[in-house]
Amino acid sequence: AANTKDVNIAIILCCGVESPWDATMVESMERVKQAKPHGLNITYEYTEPIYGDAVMDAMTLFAESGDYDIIICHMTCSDMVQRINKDYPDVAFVSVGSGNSSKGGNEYWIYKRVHEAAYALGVLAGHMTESGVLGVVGTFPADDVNDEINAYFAGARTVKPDLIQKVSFIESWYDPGKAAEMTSAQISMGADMIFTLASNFAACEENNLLCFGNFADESHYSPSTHLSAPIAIWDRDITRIIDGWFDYKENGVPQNGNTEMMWTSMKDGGAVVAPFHGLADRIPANIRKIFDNTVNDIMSGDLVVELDVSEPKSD
Amino acid sequence: MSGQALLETKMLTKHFPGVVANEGINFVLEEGEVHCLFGENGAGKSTLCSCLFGYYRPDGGSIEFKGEPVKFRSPRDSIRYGIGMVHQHFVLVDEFTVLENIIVGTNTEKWSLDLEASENQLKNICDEYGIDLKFNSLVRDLSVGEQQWVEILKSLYLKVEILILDEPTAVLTPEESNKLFKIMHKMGQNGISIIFISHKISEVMLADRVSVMSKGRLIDTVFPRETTPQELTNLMIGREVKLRVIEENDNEYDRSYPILSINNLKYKNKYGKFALNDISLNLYSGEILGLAGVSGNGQKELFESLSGNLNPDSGTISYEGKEIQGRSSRVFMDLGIGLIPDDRYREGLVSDFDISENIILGWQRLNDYTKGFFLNRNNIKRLAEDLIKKFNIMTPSSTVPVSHLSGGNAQKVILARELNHSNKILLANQPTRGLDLGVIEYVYNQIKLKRDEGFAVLLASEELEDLINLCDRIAIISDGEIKGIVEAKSTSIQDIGLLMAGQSETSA
Amino acid sequence: MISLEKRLESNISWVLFVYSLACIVGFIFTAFLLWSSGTDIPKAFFALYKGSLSSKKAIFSSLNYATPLILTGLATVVAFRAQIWSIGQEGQVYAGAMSAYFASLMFYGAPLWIHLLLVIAFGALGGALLGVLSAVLKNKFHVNEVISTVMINYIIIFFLSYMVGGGPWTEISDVNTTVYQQSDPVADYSKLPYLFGSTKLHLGFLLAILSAVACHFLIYSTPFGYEIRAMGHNPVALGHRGTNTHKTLLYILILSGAIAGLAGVTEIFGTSHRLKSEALYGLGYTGIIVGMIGGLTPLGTIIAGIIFGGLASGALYMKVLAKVPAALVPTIEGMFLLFFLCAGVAARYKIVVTGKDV
Amino acid sequence: MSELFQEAVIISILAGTLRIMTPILFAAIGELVTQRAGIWNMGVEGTMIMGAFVSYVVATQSDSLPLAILSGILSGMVMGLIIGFMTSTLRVDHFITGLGLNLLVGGLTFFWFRIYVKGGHPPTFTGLENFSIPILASIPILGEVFFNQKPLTYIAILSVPVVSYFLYRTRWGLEIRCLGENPKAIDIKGLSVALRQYIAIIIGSGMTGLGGAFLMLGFSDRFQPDLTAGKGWLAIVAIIAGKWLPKGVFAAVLVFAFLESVAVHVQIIDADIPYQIFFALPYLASIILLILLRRKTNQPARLGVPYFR
Ligand SMILES: Nc1ncnc2c1ncn2[C@@H]1O[C@H](COP(=O)(O)OP(=O)(O)OP(=O)(O)O)[C@@H](O)[C@H]1O
Ligand SMILES: Nc1ncnc2c1ncn2[C@@H]1O[C@H](COP(=O)(O)OP(=O)(O)OP(=O)(O)O)[C@@H](O)[C@H]1O
Ligand SMILES: [Mg+2]
Ligand SMILES: [Mg+2]
Repeated sequence: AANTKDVNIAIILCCGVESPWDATMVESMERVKQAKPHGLNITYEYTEPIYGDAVMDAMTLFAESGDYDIIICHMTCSDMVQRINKDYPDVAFVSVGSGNSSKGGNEYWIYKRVHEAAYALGVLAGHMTESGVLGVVGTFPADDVNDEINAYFAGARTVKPDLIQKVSFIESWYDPGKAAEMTSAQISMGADMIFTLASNFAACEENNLLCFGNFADESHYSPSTHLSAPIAIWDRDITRIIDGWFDYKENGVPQNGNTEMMWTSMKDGGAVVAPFHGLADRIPANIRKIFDNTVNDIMSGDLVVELDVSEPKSD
Repeated sequence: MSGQALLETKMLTKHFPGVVANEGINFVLEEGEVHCLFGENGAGKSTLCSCLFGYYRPDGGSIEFKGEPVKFRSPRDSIRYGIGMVHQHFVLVDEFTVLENIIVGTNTEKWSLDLEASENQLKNICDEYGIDLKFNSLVRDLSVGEQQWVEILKSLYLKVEILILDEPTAVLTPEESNKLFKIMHKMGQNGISIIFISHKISEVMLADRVSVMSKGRLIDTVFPRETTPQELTNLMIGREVKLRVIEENDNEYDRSYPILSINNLKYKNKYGKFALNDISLNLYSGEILGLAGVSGNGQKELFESLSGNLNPDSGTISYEGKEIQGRSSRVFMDLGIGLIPDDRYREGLVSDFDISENIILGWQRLNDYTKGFFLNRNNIKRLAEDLIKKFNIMTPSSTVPVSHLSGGNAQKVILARELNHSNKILLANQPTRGLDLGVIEYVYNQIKLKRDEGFAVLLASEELEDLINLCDRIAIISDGEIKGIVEAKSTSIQDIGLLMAGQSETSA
Repeated sequence: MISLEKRLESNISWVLFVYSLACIVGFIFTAFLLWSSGTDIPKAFFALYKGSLSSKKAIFSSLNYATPLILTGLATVVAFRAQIWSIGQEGQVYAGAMSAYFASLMFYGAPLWIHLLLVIAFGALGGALLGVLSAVLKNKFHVNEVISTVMINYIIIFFLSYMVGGGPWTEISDVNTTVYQQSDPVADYSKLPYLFGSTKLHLGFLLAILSAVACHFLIYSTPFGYEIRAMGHNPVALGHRGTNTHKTLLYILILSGAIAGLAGVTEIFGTSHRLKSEALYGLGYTGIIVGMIGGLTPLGTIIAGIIFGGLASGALYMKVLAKVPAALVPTIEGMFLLFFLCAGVAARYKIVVTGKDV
Repeated sequence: MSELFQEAVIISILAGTLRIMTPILFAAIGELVTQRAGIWNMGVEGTMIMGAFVSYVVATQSDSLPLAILSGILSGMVMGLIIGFMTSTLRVDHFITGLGLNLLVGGLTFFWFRIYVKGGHPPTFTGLENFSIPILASIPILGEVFFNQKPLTYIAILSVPVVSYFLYRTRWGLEIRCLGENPKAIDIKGLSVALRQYIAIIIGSGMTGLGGAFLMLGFSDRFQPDLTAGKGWLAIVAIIAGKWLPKGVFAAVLVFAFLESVAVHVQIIDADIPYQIFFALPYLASIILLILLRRKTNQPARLGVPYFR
């Protein structure tokens, strides 16, 4: 019987719980809590959005309070972690997402890729597009944005090699106004399916096209157009951290955070494809079949979606 | 004139922060009379009028209309009683047409504007008084004189019974002034009673009655025919002043070599009108060259070109032979050319700065006033203090903001600065405008002193009499042209008046 | 109708009274906001105190937040004193940061102090260049400086976004790190040294204080300062009497821009140690408020800056400890500014209620 | 590049132009009225955000777009009241008042937004529908561009002649313009300068609020902090570029909107240009526009100068 019974986790959010990124993280955390790894009672709390150097103060605040065993921060915070983690050896510090690095020890680094799911959706889109033009409304051309956009098109190209791809970045994680304009612009250029990372479906509805959301299941925003979306699942990543910390607490094994980027593949449960909800019947059975096979192949490992993080351009 | 009191103040008092503008004024305007307010600057004339007009609210005392006590909470009330006022400084909108200027704020019932109706109504008024104006021309394109008519029309349009005119003739040519007095006479016949303010003794004598004010008090109300100009003036100032500012002068100086020579200066202003139309003048050391003419006829542009604040389109300005037109004001100042601008608060002073800071305006980088990177406070203070003595500027200390100085004293600050920093030429544009005789006397004496020291002085003024008394030569400017140059010794107001009048149809 | 009457003599105790009143009202409104967000007010205010001045560390942190605000505040003072409504501080901060970063790469390997001096100098230069731009636009083309500076702000921000988001300064991406809208970390020896053994407060703070003192003397006791103030009161008279006001405007905007640029340097090389807009966002706009609350005086700006720094540092604690929603700080800052403006009026004028017009 | 000239794209660019134009035009025409009354209101940006936020809350609470629009206008008017109080009654410097208000509102709306959505997903609403004018809409191209827009777009365009009639043909307009040029002329008629300035700025800010509401209801389904992204400032530029004349302002707004619409489309055509350049384009253009339009303006003489008796 372990004598380490509780673990307290603090999550410093970047964009607010309503944003897909933070929302999925919190949802996963709740699932892990229910799962009780190592029989631990997990308690966690998350903050208001905090960015810039304030993040370091927030981490310090949690760390020095002594009440928290694992401190998770989003966006570019590894610099700050590396300034303080030595002072709190018992705490596990976790940076999540792009713009980070890790020096190991009690510093961990979670990375997230949903490009495999995006690839599968690309295949679906490739079959369903009539114009042969696909549009993607991106946020910033960051590594973990580029990967899914490229994978999406790669998937589609397996069906329509001469596919025309349209990409625009709105230079913001979330700007409905710009997103709407970009979407209608792409539609005007013939795009008949939009993969929007900016979660705005207004234009899709106006032109009643099918669209894909991103990162979280956003169909509630627009049940009539939101066909599906690649969804991020963080459970594995969180448990990985807890394991590392637990091993240290329980068996005195020095913490040994990953120094290289680690992301959980779809096969290992790092991502899924959102259910089609009410729109399932819009997909012809044969296409549905091909799509399911693609997903299965990815899950089984027969199909390896290769990674391309170069900045996607329109053609 | 019925002797019937129409508008009356009882012990009226009005204070401004730090100033008693009116103190216990008992003023009576009788029905149908033309009543003149006479008094030195800041005596409180405008303030009294503003109280009668409801623009300022008196702190004490009362106002009675036809024997009934009335409270004017705002001009709205006084307008309702048929009182109109033409302010000392025009209250016009340059970008509006004459018509818009007159009707704005008059109709308070309807939403829409009935321009035709208003225009016809105005036509009748103009015909009656023989005023002719193009109702659709922009006010900014009008001459100063014409703008004065617009101001008067604003009141007539409201069918006033009492008309208050605050220094209406200050900006008018002699014959425009005459015309105005004719019109005032006609108004009298139409049962309009008139209060007017003037610093010009000749005009004061034209009134039915004159109330003399000084330092916020109403000293006495007299009948002009029962007194003399000299008496009136003494009464106002409280001491002997010479009305003739300077006795005949017999100044000799060398005219072989001009220190400043102006040749064929031309300048088109932003409305495409020739503000300077081929002006040529020579200015000699040791002389005072007068520039006679109603302001707004090119004086401003000329003085600006001569002080490096305006780049003429063509023509030359040579200082001791070398051309300097279009150079910066810095250059002109360094040549020893001083300037007294006509708009003293806008162009001559930084009102929020104290006296000592204003004394070095433009010379702040002079070695005498700096110590390394820093200003040399001590030197500056010392200079300011002895200039304050030298020019007897009325002020508690050299650290009083100029905005707290009276008009005259503010003018003295400029005079002190310019005379202290220049040594060759003094350019003075309307240096005595709006000042009372006491200060005028002082300013003229200073100018004369410098002339005797060998300065060349260019002096623009609307006071022909003063020019004749003070100057050696007088150039007459009108409509941006020099209409003639006369020897002051051998000329008269009439001659000059004629030279101006010769062009007055175009210039006014 | 309400009209204002100037007070000839200013009465110190009255002035103190109205300003402290403004503060009190400000805090009441803050409390109301907190209440409306359902937070525990005493807890929130305690968190504010804890984060701003409870400890040496908290104070250092407050001063650290204050550093760029003092600088952008000073930039505001210099410009606004001359009635030049430049609100380009925001963009100038970005420009300063960028050219300083450029210098840190360019002069890599130079001896430590020379390197630092060059980095700082280039930061000032970058801000100054934007100043020149708006000055030329105003002098030569009569482009209203408010507009030009705001537009330039937007443009420069997109420029940085390009430089670190796909452009030449974008961080190299490999298995150990990934691109995200930021540059590589700056070299250790380019970092501004820390002060007093703190791990937050850095050389930039001294820089800010020195700049403030310098500005104080500049404005009140040099010919240029005289011109700045005269420009603010009556540019016409200044120009008519021998001062080239175009030049004065140019120099003022250069100075203002340079100081704002320094704020960019202190943020990048003192605090975030990477070039990224996240670290710079809003410093310029807040600086305007700081300068105004500082009464457009350099020394006042130091105080206002430190207060705002405390607010910022405390706000983080409020978020974490009291769960106060984000964006409370700009709200408080905006409120305090408006109340201080009203207090300023009450201090300078008597408010007299007169009869009504229509 | 050729892609840009396909019919569908041209239509989309032009239609987009009108869409983007609408909120800026409301703000610019409103602000024009305010500035004609002599108030240099820098708080346009803030007023727009406020209008957007309030209309968002109302839209999500009541599901009634008319109500949302109305409340957007009202919130704008309230902002107008505050600005009026600061600038007209207290004679505080106009620039600072505006800047302060922008900061305050930017923060406040974000703050309230966080409270409003706490935890959950931000509630959404269904935005304004296009309204195609019967016959006209069926005209090729033109119909798509001009006669298949949201009703507010038509109203925005209509507001140009209406406001210019108000300013030049009514007594109130005359008096308001007079305030911008020389308020004393109103004062000595015993008419309240303040009252008229309040009227002007409340009208102006109301329209600006409406612009904000459109930005919210016409473009997206959720509020987002700082969603005006400088449109308020563009409105001010448009006034200067348009030389304070309704027609000129309208033209200027159209130009900006067109540029922005083009920028949005160009990003999607095959071009290896950093996309940031296209975002910077409208701002760059507005500066260039001001350079070209230098010199003679009809800027009200007393714009931004507090009036003391
Ligand atoms: N608005 C004001 N605020 C403060 N002081 C004022 C104001 N208006 C006038 N004063 C002061 O009140 C006094 C009377 O001013 P007023 O204008 O009535 O004098 P005046 O007789 O009209 O002088 P002038 O002949 O120069 O017009 C002066 O000391 C003047 O400085
Ligand atoms: N606007 C003002 N604000 C405050 N104080 C003023 C103002 N105008 C004048 N004063 C004060 O009132 C005093 C009298 O001013 P006023 O203009 O009446 O002087 P004056 O009698 O006209 O002298 P001068 O003939 O030289 O103009 C001034 O010395 C000044 O201290
Ligand atoms: Mg006086
Ligand atoms: Mg007077």
